[in-house]
Amino acid sequence: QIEDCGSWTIGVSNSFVGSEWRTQMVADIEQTAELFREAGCEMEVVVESADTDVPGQIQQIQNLLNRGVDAIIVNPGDVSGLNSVLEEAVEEGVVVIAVDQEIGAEGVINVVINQKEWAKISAQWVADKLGGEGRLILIEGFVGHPANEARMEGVAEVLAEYPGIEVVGRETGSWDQATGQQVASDFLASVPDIDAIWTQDGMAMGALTAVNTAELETKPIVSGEARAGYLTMWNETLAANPDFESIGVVNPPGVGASGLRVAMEILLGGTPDESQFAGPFGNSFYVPIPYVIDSEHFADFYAIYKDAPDSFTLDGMITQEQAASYMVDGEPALEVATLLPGWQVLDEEQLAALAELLDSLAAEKEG
Amino acid sequence: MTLLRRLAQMNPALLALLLAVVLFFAGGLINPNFVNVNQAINIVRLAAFLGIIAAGQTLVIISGGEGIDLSVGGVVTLAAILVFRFSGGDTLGLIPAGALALAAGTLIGVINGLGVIAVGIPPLVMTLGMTGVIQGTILVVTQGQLIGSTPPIMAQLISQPLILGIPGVVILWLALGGLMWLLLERTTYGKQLFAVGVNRTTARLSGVRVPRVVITTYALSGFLSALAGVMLLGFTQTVFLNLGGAYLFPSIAAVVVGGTVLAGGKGSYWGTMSGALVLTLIDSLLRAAGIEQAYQSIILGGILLALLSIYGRQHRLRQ
Amino acid sequence: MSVSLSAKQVVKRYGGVVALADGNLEVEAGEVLALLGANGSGKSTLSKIITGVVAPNEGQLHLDGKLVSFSSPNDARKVGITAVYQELSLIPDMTVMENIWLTHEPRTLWRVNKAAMRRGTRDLLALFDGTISAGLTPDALVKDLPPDERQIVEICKALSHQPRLVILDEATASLDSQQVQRLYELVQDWKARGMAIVFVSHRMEEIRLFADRATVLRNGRSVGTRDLANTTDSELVEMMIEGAAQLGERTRAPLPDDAPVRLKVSALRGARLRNISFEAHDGELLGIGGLHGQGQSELLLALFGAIPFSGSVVLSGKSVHFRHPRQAMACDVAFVPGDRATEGLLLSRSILENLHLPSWAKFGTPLKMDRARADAQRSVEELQLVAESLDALASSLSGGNAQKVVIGKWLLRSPKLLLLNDPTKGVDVGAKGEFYQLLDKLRQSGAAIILYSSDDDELIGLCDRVLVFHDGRLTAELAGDQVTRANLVTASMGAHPAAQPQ
Amino acid sequence: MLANTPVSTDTASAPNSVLHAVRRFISKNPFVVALLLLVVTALVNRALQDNLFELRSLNRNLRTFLPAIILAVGQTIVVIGGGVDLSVGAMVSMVNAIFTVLITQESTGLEIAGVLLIGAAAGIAAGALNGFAVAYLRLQPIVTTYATSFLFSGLALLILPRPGGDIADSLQDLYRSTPFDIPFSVFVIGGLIVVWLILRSTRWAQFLYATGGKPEAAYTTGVPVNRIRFSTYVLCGLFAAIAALAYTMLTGSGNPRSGDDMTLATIVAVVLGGTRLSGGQGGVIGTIIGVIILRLFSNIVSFADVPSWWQTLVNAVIILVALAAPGIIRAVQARRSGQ
Ligand SMILES: Nc1ncnc2c1ncn2[C@@H]1O[C@H](COP(=O)(O)OP(=O)(O)OP(=O)(O)O)[C@@H](O)[C@H]1O
Ligand SMILES: Nc1ncnc2c1ncn2[C@@H]1O[C@H](COP(=O)(O)OP(=O)(O)OP(=O)(O)O)[C@@H](O)[C@H]1O
Ligand SMILES: [Mg+2]
Ligand SMILES: [Mg+2]
Repeated sequence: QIEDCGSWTIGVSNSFVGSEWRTQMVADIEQTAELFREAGCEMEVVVESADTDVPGQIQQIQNLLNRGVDAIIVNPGDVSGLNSVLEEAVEEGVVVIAVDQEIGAEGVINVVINQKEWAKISAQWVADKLGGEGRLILIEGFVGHPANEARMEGVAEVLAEYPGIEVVGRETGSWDQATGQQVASDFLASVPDIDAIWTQDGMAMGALTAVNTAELETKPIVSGEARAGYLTMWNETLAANPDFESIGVVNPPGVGASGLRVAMEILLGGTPDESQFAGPFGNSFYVPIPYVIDSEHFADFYAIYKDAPDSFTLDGMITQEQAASYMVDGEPALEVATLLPGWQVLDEEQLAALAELLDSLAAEKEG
Repeated sequence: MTLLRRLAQMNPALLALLLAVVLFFAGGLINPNFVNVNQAINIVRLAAFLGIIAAGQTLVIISGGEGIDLSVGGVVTLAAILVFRFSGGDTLGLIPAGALALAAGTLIGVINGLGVIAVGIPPLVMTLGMTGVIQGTILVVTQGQLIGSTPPIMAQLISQPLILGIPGVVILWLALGGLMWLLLERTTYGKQLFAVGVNRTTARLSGVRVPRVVITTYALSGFLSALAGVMLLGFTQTVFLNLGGAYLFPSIAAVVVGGTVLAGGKGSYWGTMSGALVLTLIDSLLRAAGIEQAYQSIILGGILLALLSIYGRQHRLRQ
Repeated sequence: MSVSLSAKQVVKRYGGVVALADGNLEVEAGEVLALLGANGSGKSTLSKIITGVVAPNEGQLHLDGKLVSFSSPNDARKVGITAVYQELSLIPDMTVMENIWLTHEPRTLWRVNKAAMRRGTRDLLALFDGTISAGLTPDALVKDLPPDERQIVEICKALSHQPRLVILDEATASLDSQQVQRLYELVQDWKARGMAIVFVSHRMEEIRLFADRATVLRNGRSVGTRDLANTTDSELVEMMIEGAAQLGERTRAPLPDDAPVRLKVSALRGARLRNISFEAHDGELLGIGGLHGQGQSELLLALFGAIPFSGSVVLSGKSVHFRHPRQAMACDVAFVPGDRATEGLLLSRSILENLHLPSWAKFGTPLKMDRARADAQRSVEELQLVAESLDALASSLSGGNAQKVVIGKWLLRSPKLLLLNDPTKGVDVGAKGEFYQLLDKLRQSGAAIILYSSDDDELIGLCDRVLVFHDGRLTAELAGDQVTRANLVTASMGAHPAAQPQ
Repeated sequence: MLANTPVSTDTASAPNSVLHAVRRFISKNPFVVALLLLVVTALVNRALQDNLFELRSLNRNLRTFLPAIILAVGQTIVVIGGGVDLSVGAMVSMVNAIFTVLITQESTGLEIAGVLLIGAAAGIAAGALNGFAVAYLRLQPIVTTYATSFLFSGLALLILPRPGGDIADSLQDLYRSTPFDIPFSVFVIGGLIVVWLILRSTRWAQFLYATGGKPEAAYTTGVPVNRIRFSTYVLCGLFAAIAALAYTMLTGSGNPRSGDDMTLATIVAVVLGGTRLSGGQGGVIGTIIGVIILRLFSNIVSFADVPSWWQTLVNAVIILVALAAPGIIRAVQARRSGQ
């Protein structure tokens, strides 16, 4: 461990603000920086956050470079459009961590969840619930968006194993709830005998609303999401229909904060362990998917999150130890506290309960 | 060709309605399950939201002077967020929260109107700029966390069947249609609005207070967009930062497909209602046809162009 | 340069409206042919067909004996045919010279040669030297020019094409007497050089001054061509309007000496206006004369509250200062603007809506449409408006009928003070007669009327008193016998006429 | 308020002649106001960012502005001609997709030249479709180009189903280069201005302003109005293709949605640059300044350490104020001259 953490300027570049997920990501980063300050670092976080296109995000990054930042945490708005400016940053000695979206720029390290595996969890759950037989609707995000493509690849892999499941409709819900709801209600009205709807992120809530308001004899299964609003709706649906089952796989906005931890490890002298690199470009650290909410644990999570804002995404981020484990020497350079997911919306009691719940889940997984 | 000519001379509102019916049954050819009562109700319900959002847009476009309101998406989002935040999730709270939302929408409209008529900013950029301001304000106030809940009565009134299996929003929409007709055709304001849309100098020299009419129009647009936002909350049950954005350009397209002229001074809300139905149907049809996204987009563009060519044409220079 | 053009059996229909049923016309090099006809008789339509702007449905054009057909204004211009259009064809945001040379700009290589353009424009404008202001320069923007100078630019534009045949469609409507005189001299010169000229106007003296022969249109049909020298005015009018003889003479009731003062204006100043003071009485028809653009329009606009001013205005004994036409309307003031297309009408709305635009409020909420229709119908009959129906668009009306709508919307409000800005510009003889009768009726009902007219005969024939403007000032107030052409001309030049008002 | 009446107030009275000359100059060169705004904006930005005028920052900034600048130039031409093009962004997406699919690291100079021609042809074809629909079918520009934007987006998605690609480094390097210590983008912007000045001096420009100013009168005068309208959209398509090239050179890759967010900003830039949206007036130089101003605004927001939650609001308010400034100045002037 080091004596003096030093003084660091961290740049954050976010090119989309019309999403609660992104705002939560930025908040997590700023809060984690506070933990570093408490651990003795002087740290300034410069956030560039606005709705903008790729040239606009390039400008954001250039502004960060012009301010002489030491590291950049970027949520790239494009899979390769930022490569050259980020490579330039790397050449200038800036540590660049791409979060949420994997990119192939040389010298850049991606800190992301494995989108494909993430999607497979809920797809597998749908397949299991259907017992391998049935008529399925897929509502996806932006066609052509890398994360969406990776997720749909995962879904396809799962479905390949179940020839009895017939995909009777597939459509984009533009990753927003209202469109998801429109698409779902359209399908429900025009496609007979739907057994299940697989969807992702915010669109799930729309799909479930559509199912709940449609006049149907048997309601299809809906793959859910891990937002507080969805849990509330899940709970309401349970009240009307105690057999209702769903699943929420966390896609953590805390991945940005995870990126910050990795960046700090590198700034403090760590060398990334290339043997742990994964992903299409061979430069990704896949952080674990924090947890999955299924019917079995629903009540526990709901008890904790029932008062959280609907838009709150159930969160998770790596500890400094985990960040250090991606380095060659594997030991954290600094003792930094862990930020509990939900810090924005939970009180201390709830946070404690959450910590306990997560521990027991982890233990369950190990056991 | 003569058929097209004949069509072109028809009342655009009626034409669009006719087209909607034809499209609906054409849907049966693509997908036999498409034609059923459920789907019909579903489409009218979806169209209702677009139609309500396009109501203010219709007024603004009629007011001329390149009138257009790009802030409707922002106002819809803001209104939904306000009700969500301040209704306390119960029926009684809906009234003050709804009033707050409508007041906010109206205020934004007034500012738009002032910017357009008093400062002389072109409506397109004024309302676009206002969208940024609304979005920025939402971010500052909420810090990205949207706290609140939806009064259950809204789901009952809006998205669930109210009478005879018809969702409340459809009934509300029809009522709005009647009110809009009254407003446009049977009030002094309506007559003055058309006058302002055609020729502002003539209007002024005939005693019309042009700035007042224009500001009222943008204010009404803000009010109606806010109303649409409240309705939309009843549909989605929750809010998110981008709630209204997806409706912006379709709302303009609905107005135009309904025969209201972008140059101002001519149009009707019946037309806009039919336009909303047509657009929603096309959307649903493409979905039912199960076509790939890229082709859907191309076909949608083509259909819109074809629709505009039938009756969205301007007079020719050589007579 | 010799030319002959004939149009034979030309037909133009707009939907159900027949604008031209049987248009015929023949014109030769070195002559001025007047094209006469009531409003809406098809003069402008025929002109536009000849210059290729409008496509005819039937009929033939023969140029120098050969059948021709133009598919665009350019086709016509290539063979030397051009026109001064009634509705002007100028681009407000472009300069005078750019407008004049549009489509035939002098060029060196690919570049437009501005210097040559400027020179050419100066030469053309020089033709009107002495009748135009210093503001009319090649680099002035057309939108900054007053109507008469725009008209002159339009004439120069037509000339710049060095046409063999030029149609002047009410080219004199906005010009003052000096400018008309200058145009007359120019036309004489063109004639001498072998040009053919078609001259459209509603002013009989002008027609006799300019033209040699006249072709008369009635309801879209050519009803004959006459040598002007041996045809009387009433014969021509009878050709234009069936039963014109019965139109009858105006009767002018003398103004009683004790007529109450309706309007008292003192020391009024504002845009272009310098210290204007006068009075107008109930039942009085007060004329305003002078050259174009001397502040007459501004006075009327100021009195109507449409432009800002300072000074005192006392109306019906109450001191008022209108800041919006609405306030003036509330005090029973009405204003008929000078340019009906841009200031008076909602072209794309119905006659009904045009007539009631100032008055909707009185029909309650929701509007009582039956009553509104009945009122409008009565007004249409009173004005003898020729229109398909109340729901016909204002744009489908001919100039004179359109003007009736503009006046009709104010008559519906029975005004106590009526301000008229050159209301008979482009209105045919028949319609004028009816209009004068309307004015008389209004006067008898006790209204005060202030009439600005660019037509001196109108002032002489109608008005009890005439105020003459020059450069924003009142230079003379002529009453009764003093209202003579000589006095009007003298005063309009800024000099005091020999006979001073008391 | 009686702006539309032909009653001209005091056009040539002597005491106001200096003011009048200034007004005339501004009305002929509508970019002067924008230029003033640019100076102010740049100075504010410089105060917050020391290295703004250093070659490296200048190069970095201008090259990221360049795609938007080129695109807005095309938009300006359409707007002057009395139209508007909401499909410019989609055209960029489409041509960017073409470039990305056809240009690889291995492409030779000749191949690249061929691809550039294909891209230009695609832009021109897209513009021609818009132009045909607006000029010859007489459809309303806003909704027409909104409709065609779906066509072009669909094609973009078809050509390049997922983002990615890696175009020849030579192109990317050229884009970043600073020959004679002048950023490459400055040469392009200079080129744009020269091309505009040449266009401006042609008869076509006279026709363009006439068409946008008053189409009926232009038609009656013999201006080939439809052909001019058509040509504005074709030119706009060509400029969109060039903008796509700049975008591709800047990002080195492609994205089927690359241009989607660029459209509305071009219109704001056109207005900021002093071109009237109703047509018949304005110019390209103002628009170029307009884009730079817009982009500098976001720089200012970033260097002024505006908290992240406030950035969107502050940026939007600055833009609104900039849009309102000419109107407010006009109102104040009018009040003053009214007294
Ligand atoms: N000035 C006008 N007044 C009234 N009706 C008109 C006018 N111009 C065109 N129309 C009518 O509008 C309809 C379509 O116009 P138009 O003849 O211009 O089509 P077009 O351009 O020839 O069509 P296409 O190119 O598809 O053949 C026709 O019914 C025509 O009669
Ligand atoms: N674009 C048009 N659409 C429909 N009807 C028209 C159009 N232009 C002219 N008309 C009609 O054609 C007829 C002839 O009009 P025109 O303008 O040629 O008359 P005019 O003799 O020039 O009348 P004025 O003396 O008033 O100028 C009128 O009844 C008019 O209403
Ligand atoms: Mg005429
Ligand atoms: Mg045709």
